Amino acid sequence: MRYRVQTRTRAGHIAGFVALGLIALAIVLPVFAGRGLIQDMFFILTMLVLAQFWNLLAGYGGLVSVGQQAFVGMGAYAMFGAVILWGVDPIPAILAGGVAALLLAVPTAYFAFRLQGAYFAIGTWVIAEVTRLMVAQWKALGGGTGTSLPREATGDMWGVSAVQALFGLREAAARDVLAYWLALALAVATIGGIYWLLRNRLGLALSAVRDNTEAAKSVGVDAGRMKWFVFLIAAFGTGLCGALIFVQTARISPDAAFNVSQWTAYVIFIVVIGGIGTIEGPILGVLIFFALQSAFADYGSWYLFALGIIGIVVMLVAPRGLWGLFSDRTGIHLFPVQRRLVGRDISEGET
Amino acid sequence: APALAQGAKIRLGYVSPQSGPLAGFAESDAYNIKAFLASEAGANFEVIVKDSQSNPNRAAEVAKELIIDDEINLMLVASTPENTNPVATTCEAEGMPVISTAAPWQPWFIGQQGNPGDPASWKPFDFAFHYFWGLEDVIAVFLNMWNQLDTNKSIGGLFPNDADGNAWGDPNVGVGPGFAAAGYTLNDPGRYQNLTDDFTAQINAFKAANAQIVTGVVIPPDFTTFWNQAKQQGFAPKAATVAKAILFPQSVEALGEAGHNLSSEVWWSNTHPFASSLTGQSAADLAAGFTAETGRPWTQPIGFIHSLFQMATNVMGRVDDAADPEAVAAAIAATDMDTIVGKVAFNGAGLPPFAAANVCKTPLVGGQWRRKADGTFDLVVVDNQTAPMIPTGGVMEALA
Amino acid sequence: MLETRGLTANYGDFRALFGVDITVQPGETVAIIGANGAGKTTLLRAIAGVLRSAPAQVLHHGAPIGALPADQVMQRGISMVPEGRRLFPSLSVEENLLIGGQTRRAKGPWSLATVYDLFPILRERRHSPGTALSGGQQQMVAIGRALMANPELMLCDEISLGLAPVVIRDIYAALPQIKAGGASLVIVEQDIAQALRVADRVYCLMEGRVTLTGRPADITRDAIHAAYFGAPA
Amino acid sequence: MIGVDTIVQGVLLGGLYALFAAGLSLVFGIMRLVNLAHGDLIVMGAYLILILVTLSGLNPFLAALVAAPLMFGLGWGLQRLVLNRTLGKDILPPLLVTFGLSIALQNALLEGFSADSRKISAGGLETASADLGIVTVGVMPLLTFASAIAVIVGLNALFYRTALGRAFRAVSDDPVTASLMGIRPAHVFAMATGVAMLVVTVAALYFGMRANFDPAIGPARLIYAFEAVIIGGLGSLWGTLAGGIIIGVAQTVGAAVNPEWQILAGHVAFLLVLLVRPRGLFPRAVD
Amino acid sequence: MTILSLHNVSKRFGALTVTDDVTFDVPRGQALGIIGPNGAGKSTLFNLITGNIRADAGRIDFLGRDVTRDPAMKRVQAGVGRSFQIPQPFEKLTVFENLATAASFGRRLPERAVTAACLDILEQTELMRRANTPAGQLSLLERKRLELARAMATGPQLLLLDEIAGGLTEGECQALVATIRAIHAQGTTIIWIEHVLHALNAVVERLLVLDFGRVIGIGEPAAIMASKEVREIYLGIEI
Ligand SMILES: Nc1ncnc2c1ncn2[C@@H]1O[C@H](COP(=O)(O)OP(=O)(O)OP(=O)(O)O)[C@@H](O)[C@H]1O
Ligand SMILES: Nc1ncnc2c1ncn2[C@@H]1O[C@H](COP(=O)(O)OP(=O)(O)OP(=O)(O)O)[C@@H](O)[C@H]1O
Ligand SMILES: [Mg+2]
Ligand SMILES: [Mg+2]
Repeated sequence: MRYRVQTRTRAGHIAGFVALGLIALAIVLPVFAGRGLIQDMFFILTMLVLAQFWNLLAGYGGLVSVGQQAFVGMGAYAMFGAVILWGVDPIPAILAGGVAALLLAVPTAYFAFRLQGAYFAIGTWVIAEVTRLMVAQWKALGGGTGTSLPREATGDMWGVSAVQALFGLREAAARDVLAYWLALALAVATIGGIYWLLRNRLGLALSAVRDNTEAAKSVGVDAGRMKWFVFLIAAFGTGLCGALIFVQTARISPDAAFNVSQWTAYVIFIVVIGGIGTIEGPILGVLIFFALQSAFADYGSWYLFALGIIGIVVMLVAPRGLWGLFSDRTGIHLFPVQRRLVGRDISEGET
Repeated sequence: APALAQGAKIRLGYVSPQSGPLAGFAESDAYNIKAFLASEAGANFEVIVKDSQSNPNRAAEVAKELIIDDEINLMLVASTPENTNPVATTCEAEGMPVISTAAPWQPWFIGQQGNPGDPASWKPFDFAFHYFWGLEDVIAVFLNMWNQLDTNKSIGGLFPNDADGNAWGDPNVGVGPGFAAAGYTLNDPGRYQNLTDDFTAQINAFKAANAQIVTGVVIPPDFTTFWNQAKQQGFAPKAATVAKAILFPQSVEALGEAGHNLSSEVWWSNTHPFASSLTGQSAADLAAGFTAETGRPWTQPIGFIHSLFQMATNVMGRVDDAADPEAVAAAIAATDMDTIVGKVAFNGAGLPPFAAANVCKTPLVGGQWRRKADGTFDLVVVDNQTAPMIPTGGVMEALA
Repeated sequence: MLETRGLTANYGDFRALFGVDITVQPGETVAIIGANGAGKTTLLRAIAGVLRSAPAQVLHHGAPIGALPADQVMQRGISMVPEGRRLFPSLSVEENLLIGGQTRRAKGPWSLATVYDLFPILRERRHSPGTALSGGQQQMVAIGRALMANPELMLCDEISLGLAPVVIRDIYAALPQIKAGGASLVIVEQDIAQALRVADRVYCLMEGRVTLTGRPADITRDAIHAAYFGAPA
Repeated sequence: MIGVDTIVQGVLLGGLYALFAAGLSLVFGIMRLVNLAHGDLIVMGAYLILILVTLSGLNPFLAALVAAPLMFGLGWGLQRLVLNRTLGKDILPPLLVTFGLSIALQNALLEGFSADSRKISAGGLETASADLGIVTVGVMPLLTFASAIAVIVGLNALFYRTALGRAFRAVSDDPVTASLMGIRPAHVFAMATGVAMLVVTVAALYFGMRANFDPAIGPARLIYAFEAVIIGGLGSLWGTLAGGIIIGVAQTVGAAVNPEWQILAGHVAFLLVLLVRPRGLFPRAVD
Repeated sequence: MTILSLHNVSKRFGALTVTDDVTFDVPRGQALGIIGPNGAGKSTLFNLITGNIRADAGRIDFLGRDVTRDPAMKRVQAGVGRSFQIPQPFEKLTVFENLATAASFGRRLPERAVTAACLDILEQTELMRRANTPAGQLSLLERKRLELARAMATGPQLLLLDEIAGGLTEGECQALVATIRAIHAQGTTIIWIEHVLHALNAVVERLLVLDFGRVIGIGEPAAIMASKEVREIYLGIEI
């Protein structure tokens, strides 16, 4: 054939190998890393997962949600419920968290999809508040007080003793390693899954809907179904991640689980300074966020003040985020999704 | 030799809500820590302070950081269940000894149990220790104050849906049964959310029950809203005895005239007859020192924050290896000392068996805010039947 | 009084005008004609300051105004009847008219009363929302709105677009009255015959360039066709 | 008459929410700007009035008069220098910028004023009550409600009777054509935010006199303000008042059933209204 | 056989009736032109046929089936392809991806067949050179070509074209006419809204005139153009 389609690029190739290497390294990391690093990695990976899903919603699906904390909280509470009320082991209970978030997403989407733009954003926020207030009435899980995971549940968690034996660690450290591996798996699955989705024809449909909904309908894309699809996926993933985070925290309260700053605002911050609408953006963003936090969090309110100002400045000078700035200049994409036609007569084209 | 004398510095972790809505509890941190480090015993210690930003998630996170990255030997924490509970839970899970204070013991102990509704499932902790008073003390203090007045013994209760409110308002283990035993009836319309803008429903319920006393555990802005609305809507009880809302003088000053003769529990004051083993200061000295250094009036948490460091010094004086968590925990359990907030010993005195190993109670009395001519307020102890060693400064007065 | 020199205009990467030179004398009516997309609207928008250009590409009484924003150009006495009427839907007819005269307080013949005299139907409908009018009435409002500024130069973009012939006749019948008030006019028009009838001079644009200019009487139909389509009929 | 009382108190509460929401409604209606810092700006206004009251011993109402021009200037500058650059089709830039502003403002106030909860003293006015026969209501809530009405009447007059109001509406419809009328959209937007800050000052006055405030308290009320604006319909000021009242009444009625349902009832009322009318009660013909 | 028929279709925007009781049929394989003054409701008519907006009254049949209530997406898949008067490309996708989207969703081709189908269309519309360019960077002319190409990629049996010849030079216009004739020759039914009459006349077999939302004439082009009404309301004068 004279022409063929390809998505791979040199940068993408290299990035692919580097990514595989990094994943392998990450898997064996607990062998030589201290607990501090493992915990930092857990924080980075879970925030990354939340950021990737929010980016999927807002950056690809055009759905600017301010209510993702509903799914974090729902996932976390469902996990606690499964452990405390039904005696399920915390690890499988994480799945229950994902499913619960998914179930919550159905009525949420039914309602929120009637709204547009800013209305949608506020609507999702209100729904998250409603969920928080309802969960705060759940007396068996402590109501507004919150509750802690019982020692024996966290102590005998699946796999903990195996990890303990493997590395000769104390129980608490073994739990960290286990949670870290789960976070790693979730992050890899999330990024891999989103990347796969975007390279698939669904990716085309998503971009089409985001660029121009009316035109997308006119070429046969079911815009409504695409929105449902990404919303549900994001809710499920966010719920899983929320459950995992709270397995690690072992303590929950409605204010903590449905915290709009932590689970939505910081996540938006991460995506936007990194670069919305790219897979690389949230990765870069979470690293910057983590660096800022470890360097300056001890300055208390000045740190938060600076975080606010940084958000404003980045939005004003680099609306497409730092990765956007970089890839506009260099044309480099680590996760290329563009389908390029290669063959005679085709100018290499700007990317 | 005890860990104290070994030369290497002992690392204390301290999680404190230095920013955010709970920051009032942390305002004496700098003052107390400076005094501690300057003391003779303090020279053996290093204190690593982390700001929880009044956020329970963050509190748990920084507690972990302290344990893992800073390799502390002992954790100290104070300032409401929102701050103490996540830190204590984390320490318990990590096997790190923790001394906690400034939260009633029920929300602290029961609030950390998996299923707070099922006493059979409650378990003691191996590493977490807490000293403060409990609801039984508050019940006794409040009753003693009200008994000084002539009322119809009908009480209106304001309990939010948070850790304190749920503990206080619990129909079985909260304050209600205690009041009932003394012949008082508690009218509790139900849990409300913090930062509620309207208390008409509660006021109507209290009016309907002809309540002459109001009690509860309310955050400051909500109490102001409630109290102003009560006056606006013609509800005038003889006593208003609330916890939390009028803890800090600024909150009372914010009420102006309406703050006069509001009453509350007093856990520490500048008239407490205790002294610091670290600096030799009396309670009055400690309070005055704070005012001199910051220009701000003394507050109740000052004594308790100070006592945390007394505890740490005492405990580390009794262990050989500060890095052995089990040994440190055992030393905490064996504590028997006098602090600036009273005697601390985990001997189970006055506690139900399930909490005996982890909790110690400190004295509690009742006080009333008296407005002075210049618009500032004095906290006057008006009842000391629960702790006679603490002197009173007046008697309980009915609200005008 | 108005002159463009080598005026260029871009929409992003797309260049819509390639060095257009036109002049307008005081009291003159100039018609701009050309095919769809020739750049007529773009030319008017560049003059009005909606699209910015280099300062010296547009001269008003010799002063460079190419880089001024639209509101400042308007303050200098240049007003515009935009393509597609563009009334403000939240404003009533009367408010739509008032807003035209609100920032430039120049003395001149035009006021609410004189505009209503010119288009009596508007007086009757003054309280209805601007967009509840028929297309022709909306066009009258758009013209009235531009007149309210008492402009020295009025730019009219396809004022007969989509209007019934009888309305077009009315509007064109009003032009002499407008000119009598002392304003110069630049009229963009698809309807060539109409344009030739009212204009003192004509420019024909094709693909962003002036391809023909002259007095109506001097221009032949073949020349117009060539200027329009780039090929003789 | 607990039933009547509940409704009356709910309506008065609605006045407070409408006052919070009026400034938001203005900028949302004119610029489609979702201002997440609105609650914090109210808190900042309250601190400003508090400073004036403490420093000069002014009556709070006079202090608010002094604060108003400062707040106007601040709003004007904020819009001109920062927010104008975020306007456009995309709702994210203003969302993120005002969110950043919200965090920065809260923490700057915390540094400046500590976490103490403060209150503007109105010298006994807070507790004054008026007996209306069937119900006894506070003078302060009545004043708040009356001020909300006055603000809305005032804004409506500004909107529908003045040249500036015409300019507001014209720019909100179509900035490009408005600039052809000699109006500078950037300037009009700045004026709008300035005016919104005047309303913020009024809200801050009542907010600060009514109950304690601290630097972190702003966002808690923001969501009610948004709900009021959205229930009312984009840009409809009377709609905003109606929205505030709906939420206020829903809250007091919910609380009368059980205090646990108070805040929830307000949110649920909001969701129900939007379920029936996704564009609010009094939507504009064109969005 | 009739491919499309409208029965008494009406649409109002507020007080404005934009489509007023419109009834007409289009036989399969025909090329129909639509003319009328600006704002007559031509584009609205297209939106009604494609389902981008819903009719207030009346019925629309496509291929003998009532599609009045079907969403746009269903109608595309059934074979109604359209271009937009103001080009609406997916700006961040490349030209090729724009077509691929249309081919995989509108025509529901399997992944393997998409490329081949798109290549044909790219050649036919002379966009091959720009295949890898993001559509947001195209010039207006190329955007218009892309509109046509993307509509074709949905595999339409009925192709609706909205003013795609406006702004073209004579040469470009002739090339476009040739392309459209070729598409027509393959059996695709075409409805074309156009103000460039000579281009339209070179393709269409029948002409429909719309004014104020009403059909004021439909029939053989020469006869329509000669009618007094059309001369008056649309042409205004003779050139
Ligand atoms: N906003 C825009 N973005 C990109 N291109 C544009 C824009 N507006 C106009 N163009 C293009 O610029 C060229 C000149 O357009 P302009 O509107 O000036 O033409 P015109 O002569 O007024 O045509 P008409 O008779 O259709 O009004 C055309 O190719 C047009 O499509
Ligand atoms: N969504 C809408 N809301 C309100 N009015 C509309 C809407 N869409 C179109 N209109 C109006 O309907 C009328 C017909 O518009 P339409 O776009 O169908 O005209 P057209 O015949 O295609 O004109 P043109 O030749 O200029 O493209 C116009 O007056 C237009 O302003
Ligand atoms: Mg034009
Ligand atoms: Mg059209």
